[in-house]
Amino acid sequence: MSTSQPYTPEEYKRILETALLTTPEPLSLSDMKKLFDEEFDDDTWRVLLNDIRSEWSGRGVELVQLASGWRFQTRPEYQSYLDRLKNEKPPRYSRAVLETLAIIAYRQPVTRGDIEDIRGVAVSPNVIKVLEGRGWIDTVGHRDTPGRPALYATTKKFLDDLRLRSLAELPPLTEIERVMDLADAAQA
Amino acid sequence: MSTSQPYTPEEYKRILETALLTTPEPLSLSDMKKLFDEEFDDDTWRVLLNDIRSEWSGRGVELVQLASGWRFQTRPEYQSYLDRLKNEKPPRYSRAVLETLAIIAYRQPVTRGDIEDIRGVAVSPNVIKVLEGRGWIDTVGHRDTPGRPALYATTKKFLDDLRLRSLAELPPLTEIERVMDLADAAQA
Amino acid sequence: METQPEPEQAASPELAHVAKLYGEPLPELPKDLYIPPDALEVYLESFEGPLDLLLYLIRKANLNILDIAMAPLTAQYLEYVEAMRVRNLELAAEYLLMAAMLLEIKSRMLLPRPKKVDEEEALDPRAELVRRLLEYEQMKAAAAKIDALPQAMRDYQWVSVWIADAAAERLPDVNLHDLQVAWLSLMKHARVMQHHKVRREELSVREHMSIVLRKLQGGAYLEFADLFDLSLGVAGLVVNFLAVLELVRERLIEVTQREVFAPIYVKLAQSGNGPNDVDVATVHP
Repeated sequence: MSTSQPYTPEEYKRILETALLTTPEPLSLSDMKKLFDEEFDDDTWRVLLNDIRSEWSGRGVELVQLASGWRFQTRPEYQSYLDRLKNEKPPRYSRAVLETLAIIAYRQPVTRGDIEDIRGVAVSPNVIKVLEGRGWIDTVGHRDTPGRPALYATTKKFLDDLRLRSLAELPPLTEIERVMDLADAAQA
Repeated sequence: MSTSQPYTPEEYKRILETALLTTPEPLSLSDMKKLFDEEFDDDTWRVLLNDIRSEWSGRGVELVQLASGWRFQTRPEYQSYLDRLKNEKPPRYSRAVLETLAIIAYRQPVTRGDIEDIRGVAVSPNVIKVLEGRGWIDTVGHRDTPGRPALYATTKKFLDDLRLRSLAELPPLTEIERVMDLADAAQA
Repeated sequence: METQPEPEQAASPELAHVAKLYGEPLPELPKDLYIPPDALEVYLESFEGPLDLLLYLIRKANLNILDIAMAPLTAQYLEYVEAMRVRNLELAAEYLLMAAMLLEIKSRMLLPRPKKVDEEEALDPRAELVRRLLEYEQMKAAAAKIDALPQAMRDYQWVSVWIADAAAERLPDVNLHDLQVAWLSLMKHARVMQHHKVRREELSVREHMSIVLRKLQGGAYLEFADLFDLSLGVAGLVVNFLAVLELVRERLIEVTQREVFAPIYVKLAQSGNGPNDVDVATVHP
């Protein structure tokens, strides 16, 4: 095959399909034209490409036409399987984010000032943004003090994502404190 | 499909095929096992993979088993077409690089000194860099002699890139000549 | 694995280096080992080193590698080295070393050899050179074979299909344990927190505070009774009421009543965000 020219539409399609499978970026028509010495009119190209597309129907990968050309890409239904192969470590929130979330969950509604009082350090706007962006906290009002600071509370999405029916299902703080007292006692 | 589990062998094969088509690195069996909640024995995996392999026979792409797993790759017969899409020619390695690679492959682990002994010339640091840059060799230790020279060995990527499953699949070394009795030769 | 045709050993070294003279390939490599001085440098550059050259000379002279006649070979080799030394001293170093080795072998060959007493003394002086030449030739052939194997990117490509949904970002998971640990570390950090003893009941009061505030979002006026969810039962209603009281105490909501027994309205304590046209008296409990 490397020495002789392809003759049948099947051979052209095999070469075209192979080229498309090796390039994750879209292949433009002018790129694809480089593959063969023969010149086809655009209709022929369309027929070749549409043939390949229908040959791939029902598989996990489909041939799609984009602005910049044609490319094989996965069907969205297969994404959940492909995700399982990613072995990157699950991302973790920073301590600042988790502590802020804990304070909002247990002490809501709270202002940023309240959070800073408890944590003893300034709360970066980013931390609030991360939690708001996740849909886990939102502003439920403003405290009637100078600057009218926003009052944050946890949302229904927070409960859903943590599989809680209500905040009452959060681990009781008394239990946490008992654990801490035990830990302190052990150290003493 | 994202919510329900696959049921038929066809569905398993489509998912497996999709995963293999999207990962340019070889997929190991343990990677592939992450795709499904169900557990199959190794024979079932072999059947699935061999089925996919035979489904692809006669196309420009084939499923091959390599040192570190399974991967789809193009058949060499199609390379002359694929080359037309490339702007630059793939590198051809110099004799110095190839001989160094051969010595590391067949005599590993070796130090630079070992390589120089066999080739009779100094090994340029560039030669080592080219091979390391390609990911074909790496340092596996240091010989306990003055200077603690690095010991080089070939990598899994070297095997993968040359479509070998193990070093045992390297071409056998040529028997250069029958070993003759030197005493006889001296009289000639 | 396809089998490669076995390379013909005697021929391959010549094919490997076709020397060029002024850009033109030499029609034939010199038969008598004589290389025109002008071509020597170019010629030598096509060798990988003294072993490679020596191998070529031996193969060219069609000698068995184990049957090297040392005298002519050494003479020939020294000629090259001398020419090289004049032109390129750096290149010559390794070749000179080899010349020294050849001369040493030659001189030892000239001396009478002791009878075989034991294995070590009986060693032919050429043995070490022969061993090296054989090993080098073997590796040279191996290099050619490796080069003949199909090689990724040169002879075949990997398949790599675009993952359509690669943009979906994976978000961190948080579980109750994380929250517990976070709270624990907070408490450890500042035991000043002691006065914040929060009990379960109090937490549910705070939960209801959020619920009430949420109901009042957007500046809505609600009737006091609408703040209560009758399905909560008596205990729930008490918590609900405590929440409203706490909100008032923290000045988070405004409770207004036009006159006694008129409906009580509640809105967020947020100036400018509600209907202010009504002249109301604010009551604080």
